[in-house]
Amino acid sequence: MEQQHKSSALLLGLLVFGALAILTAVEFVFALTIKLWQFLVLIPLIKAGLVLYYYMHISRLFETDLDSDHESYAYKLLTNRIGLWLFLLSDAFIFGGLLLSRINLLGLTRPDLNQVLGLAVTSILLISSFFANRAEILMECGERKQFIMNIAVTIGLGILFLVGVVGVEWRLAPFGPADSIQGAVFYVMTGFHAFHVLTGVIFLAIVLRNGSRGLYSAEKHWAVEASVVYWHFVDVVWFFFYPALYLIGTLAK
Amino acid sequence: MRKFFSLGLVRGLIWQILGTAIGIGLLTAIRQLLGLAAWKPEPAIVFGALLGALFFLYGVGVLNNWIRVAAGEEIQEHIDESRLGWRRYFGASLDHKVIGIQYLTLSLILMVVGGTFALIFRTELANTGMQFLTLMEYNTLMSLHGIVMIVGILIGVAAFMNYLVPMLIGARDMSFPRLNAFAFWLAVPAGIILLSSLILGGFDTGWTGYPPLSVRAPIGMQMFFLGISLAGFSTILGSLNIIVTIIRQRAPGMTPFRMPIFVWASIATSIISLTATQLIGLSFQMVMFQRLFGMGFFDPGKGGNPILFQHLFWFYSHPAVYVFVLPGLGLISEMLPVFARKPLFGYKWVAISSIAIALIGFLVWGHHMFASGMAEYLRVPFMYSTLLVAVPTGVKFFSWLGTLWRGKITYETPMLFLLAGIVVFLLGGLTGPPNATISTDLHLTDTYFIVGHFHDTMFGGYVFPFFAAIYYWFPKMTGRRLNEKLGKLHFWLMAPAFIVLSLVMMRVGMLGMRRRIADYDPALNFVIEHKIMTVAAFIIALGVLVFLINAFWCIRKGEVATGNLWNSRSPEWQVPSPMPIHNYETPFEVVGEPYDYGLPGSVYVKFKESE
Amino acid sequence: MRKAILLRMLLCLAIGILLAAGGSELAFRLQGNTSSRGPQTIELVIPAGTTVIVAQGESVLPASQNFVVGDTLLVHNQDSVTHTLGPLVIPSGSSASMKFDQAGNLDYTCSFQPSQYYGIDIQPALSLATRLEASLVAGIPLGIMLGVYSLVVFQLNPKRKPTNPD
Amino acid sequence: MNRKYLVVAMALLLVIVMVALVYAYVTSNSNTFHGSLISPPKPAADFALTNQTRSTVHLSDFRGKYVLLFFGFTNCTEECPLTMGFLKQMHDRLGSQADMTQVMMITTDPTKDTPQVLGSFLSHFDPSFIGLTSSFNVLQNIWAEYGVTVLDNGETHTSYVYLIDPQGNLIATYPLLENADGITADLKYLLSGK
Repeated sequence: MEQQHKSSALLLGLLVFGALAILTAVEFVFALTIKLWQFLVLIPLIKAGLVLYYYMHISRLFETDLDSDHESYAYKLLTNRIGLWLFLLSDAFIFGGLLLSRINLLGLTRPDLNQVLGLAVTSILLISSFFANRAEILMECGERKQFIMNIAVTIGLGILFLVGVVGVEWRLAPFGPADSIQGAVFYVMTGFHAFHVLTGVIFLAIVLRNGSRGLYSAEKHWAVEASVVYWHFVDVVWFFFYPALYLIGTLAK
Repeated sequence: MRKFFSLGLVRGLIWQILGTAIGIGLLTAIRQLLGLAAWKPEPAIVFGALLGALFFLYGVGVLNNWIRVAAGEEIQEHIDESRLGWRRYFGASLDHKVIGIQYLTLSLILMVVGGTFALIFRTELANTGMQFLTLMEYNTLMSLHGIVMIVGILIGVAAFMNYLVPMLIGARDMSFPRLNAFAFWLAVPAGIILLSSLILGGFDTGWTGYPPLSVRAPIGMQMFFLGISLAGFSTILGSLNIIVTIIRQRAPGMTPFRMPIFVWASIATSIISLTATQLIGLSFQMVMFQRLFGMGFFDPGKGGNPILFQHLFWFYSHPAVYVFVLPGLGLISEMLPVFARKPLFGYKWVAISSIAIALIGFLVWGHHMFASGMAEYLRVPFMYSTLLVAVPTGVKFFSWLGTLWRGKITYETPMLFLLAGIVVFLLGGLTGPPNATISTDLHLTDTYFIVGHFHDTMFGGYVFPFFAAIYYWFPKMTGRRLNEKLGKLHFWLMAPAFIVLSLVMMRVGMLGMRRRIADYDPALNFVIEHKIMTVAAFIIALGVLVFLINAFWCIRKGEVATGNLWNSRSPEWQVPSPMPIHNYETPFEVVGEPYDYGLPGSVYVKFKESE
Repeated sequence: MRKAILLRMLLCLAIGILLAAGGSELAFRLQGNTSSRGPQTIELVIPAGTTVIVAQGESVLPASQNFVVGDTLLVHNQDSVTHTLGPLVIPSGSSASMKFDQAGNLDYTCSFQPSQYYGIDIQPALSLATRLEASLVAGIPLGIMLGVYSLVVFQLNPKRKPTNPD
Repeated sequence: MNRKYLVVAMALLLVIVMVALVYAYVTSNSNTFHGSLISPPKPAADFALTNQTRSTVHLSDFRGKYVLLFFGFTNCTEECPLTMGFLKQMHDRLGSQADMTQVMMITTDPTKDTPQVLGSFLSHFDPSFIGLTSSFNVLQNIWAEYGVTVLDNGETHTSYVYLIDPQGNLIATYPLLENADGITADLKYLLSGK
């Protein structure tokens, strides 16, 4: 039974990842061929919906309490979930504000950036999200060894993403933050996002350390769930930032 | 002496100084390594201030538990700190009551400081020409008065939400006590940084900090932006905690429509400050970046757009006004039935009105920009939605009148402040529509009329209910009640003086007195009005002084009051004052309506029999 | 329960937005032919014998005309000779048209004015998008208010939570 | 495990792709004409002028070709060389279809622009281009016919390119060209059409 549940969960994760990959590819092709921004808004919305439902388990927020004792672990777990999600909601407003500012300032033009690199970092983050999901499932099934391996991969990919954006992209970009409005928008958006990725990586690293010291069990692993959900959230934000920075509109002069 | 240094606050301050120094040194060193001009004050000071705030948090000790969790150690819930006695009020405590009182003290300190600023430049304005302030000093004081008061109010709101909400819903503590402590102690360095702008050249933008002016202002501007960003983050975490607590920690039987009105108001307030605050933080950080890295967000020369700032800014700062007043209105509805000995009229309508005000308030920010260039056609719907806010507010007024109607009213000090609050907020409310209506607003924008309207809403919606609440719950906090005579003196000094002040403000506004300016033309001949306002301001200050003396005196020597002083139905008054460390030894169940005063045989809470 | 509240809210939002849109459109129509109108096709007729009159230094047509962005100017030439207006050449008895796709105040050279210039003032049009925005700005708050108060007036189920902030 | 929404999402994606393809198809076929159309088309005034090889040329000789007519003068420093340059670009981009078109330049400064001068001027651009001149009086009528106002020493107010279809009708005019794209696209469209 336990095996059954685990394998089906892993399979589902894989399927969702496949769907996300296809969507991203289609998005990229559309951006090159049909320059309609509506598609580039719709597709990220679908991707976000998938991640919210399958990877972040938004439905868990609405579970009814089995244990009404306010001091019990089960009750506290749901409380913590609500707290985390409210924090994410609040955080989403920063990124929403950044997106609106970008729309207001750049309209249907986009900065001149390296398309290949953009697609690369996006895929890296997407794959890391996939491994994060695996890690959580494996923890739920109490398989510590594999859990640790997957978390490690996630962290590695996260660091790779940071290097790709901050280390490479910021150097390759044809403008500095002070040169043009494109520069300003690009650096502030990627900067804010990179900061969140960094915190996510640190969070995951702490979880990895404590996990390897056997602090989490199949029953009690709130920290794991929290870090993974946060990681998925950072990924969802990038779903919207990627088209906003790389794909939508025509190149700004 | 060792006792003194063991206080969290002291350690925090020492660490903050240390952190600031390290930050400045570090950045200078980095610039040295990058081969830039080593000493550039602005980035160094900003970085220093930021690091200082972080060091403060470490020094005060709110991070210890989290660090230990991260290190994989076990930490215990609900620590009993009673052994610390009074000293726990000066350190990182996890008890929501302690934190609430800490918030309250900080709020009072900030508002006294802000009020002093007001007195200074009010005296300057008493006569035409510049007497003893330079223009820059005037602008700085005026701007700081605005923002310090706003932060003070935010913190005061947090104070009562922290202190009351868990009690009212019968919770043991907040859902996240450590987050709660963190949120409070973040506000302290934020306040310090904000005030430090005084010595760093000040800033002359008013509390709105519009670019491009705020891009050219002295370094004090950066302290303003940084301070508000931190304070904003603190309110975000605080409100998150409140929402979760209200959703999760309610006593059995407390269905939403049996929650006290103040709890409803807290939820509404928290929804706003949880979400919208991020945008003012963002807009301020964008200006900081524009100053530090030359990013041209609001610089048309680089393709930026100054109006964007105003949109981001007001998207928070308009709902923020409701953050200030909603809890105050909640407090009025909370206490009014107690003194009228009658059920609250139209409970459900009042409860829902808080939510309505909060949600509608999100979408009306445009009315601050009627005069600053938005699509003409869009001004009308913004006007409409703004006027829409009057509906739920009217509902609340109607409920208060209905509650007072034929009530057996007794006039203790809290009640006096409540009535003053209602009257003053009515003034503020009635002067709102003229500012919401485009045609009149274009004439009134940036005049003292706005200032008068705004102060009316703040005093009616926050200050008076706030004082009422202090007089009302002081026994719950200390076990002693405030002196009635001094309280009445405080009231009779403050309320009439304020009403005069605000009405005169509106008059000079309509006569053409512009807000935020250091001087005015004697030919406009309202010098005498300005003299009246200055005198009124000092009388208000005197009233507050009386209150402070009263408070300090009564904490130690006040008349002991441990019972249900006001004969209230609310659960916290059913247990002896001051409140036990973990609130209710015996949990209670909600079995009736909260405000059925004077109805024979009606019960609100029933305590479980403790075996 | 949660679904019921959600549906109620969406319904009320829809009602509010519809009401607002109605009001907005009504106002828009009532405003009539002011600068804030939608784009149209505007005809300009160069009457027969214009050249002769213009040669005497008198003007047949007004010196300038107002448009909004998106307008199309259709010039008919009933005169016996070919006329020009800015980028247009209009052979006698024929017509040519141009579309204004950005706001501005232009002076086009032309052959049917003594001054040889025709002023064209293009104001930003009141597009459908703006009106839609207006309907949302006014409609959403209205809908919210209807929604929350409807929870008091027509209660779904008094036992459970009417407004659940999470 | 619940895969409902996964299916829904992929279905949505499918729909989007469909819509996108349809949209792409529709947009590819629709052509917006860049020149300002003359409606109804008017027969372009015929003329008999001397070309750079001193032989007489009638407009009517070029029935069956799209004629691009331009009024300019060789001394002119901006518009005329620019416009001819763009017309040359168009000519090259049209490739084989180019011989279905004919570029002509009628001088607005007959005193200076003798056939040789015109010849040498146009030789900078394309051998197939025809430069036309004649006596002042003859030209004046033609200028009037085409609504070209010529100031002294040949400067014109606005320099148009006139597009004349194979039936000899003036169908469209182009204001001062800014690039060759619009006019090339139009001609490609016309030539491909019928």
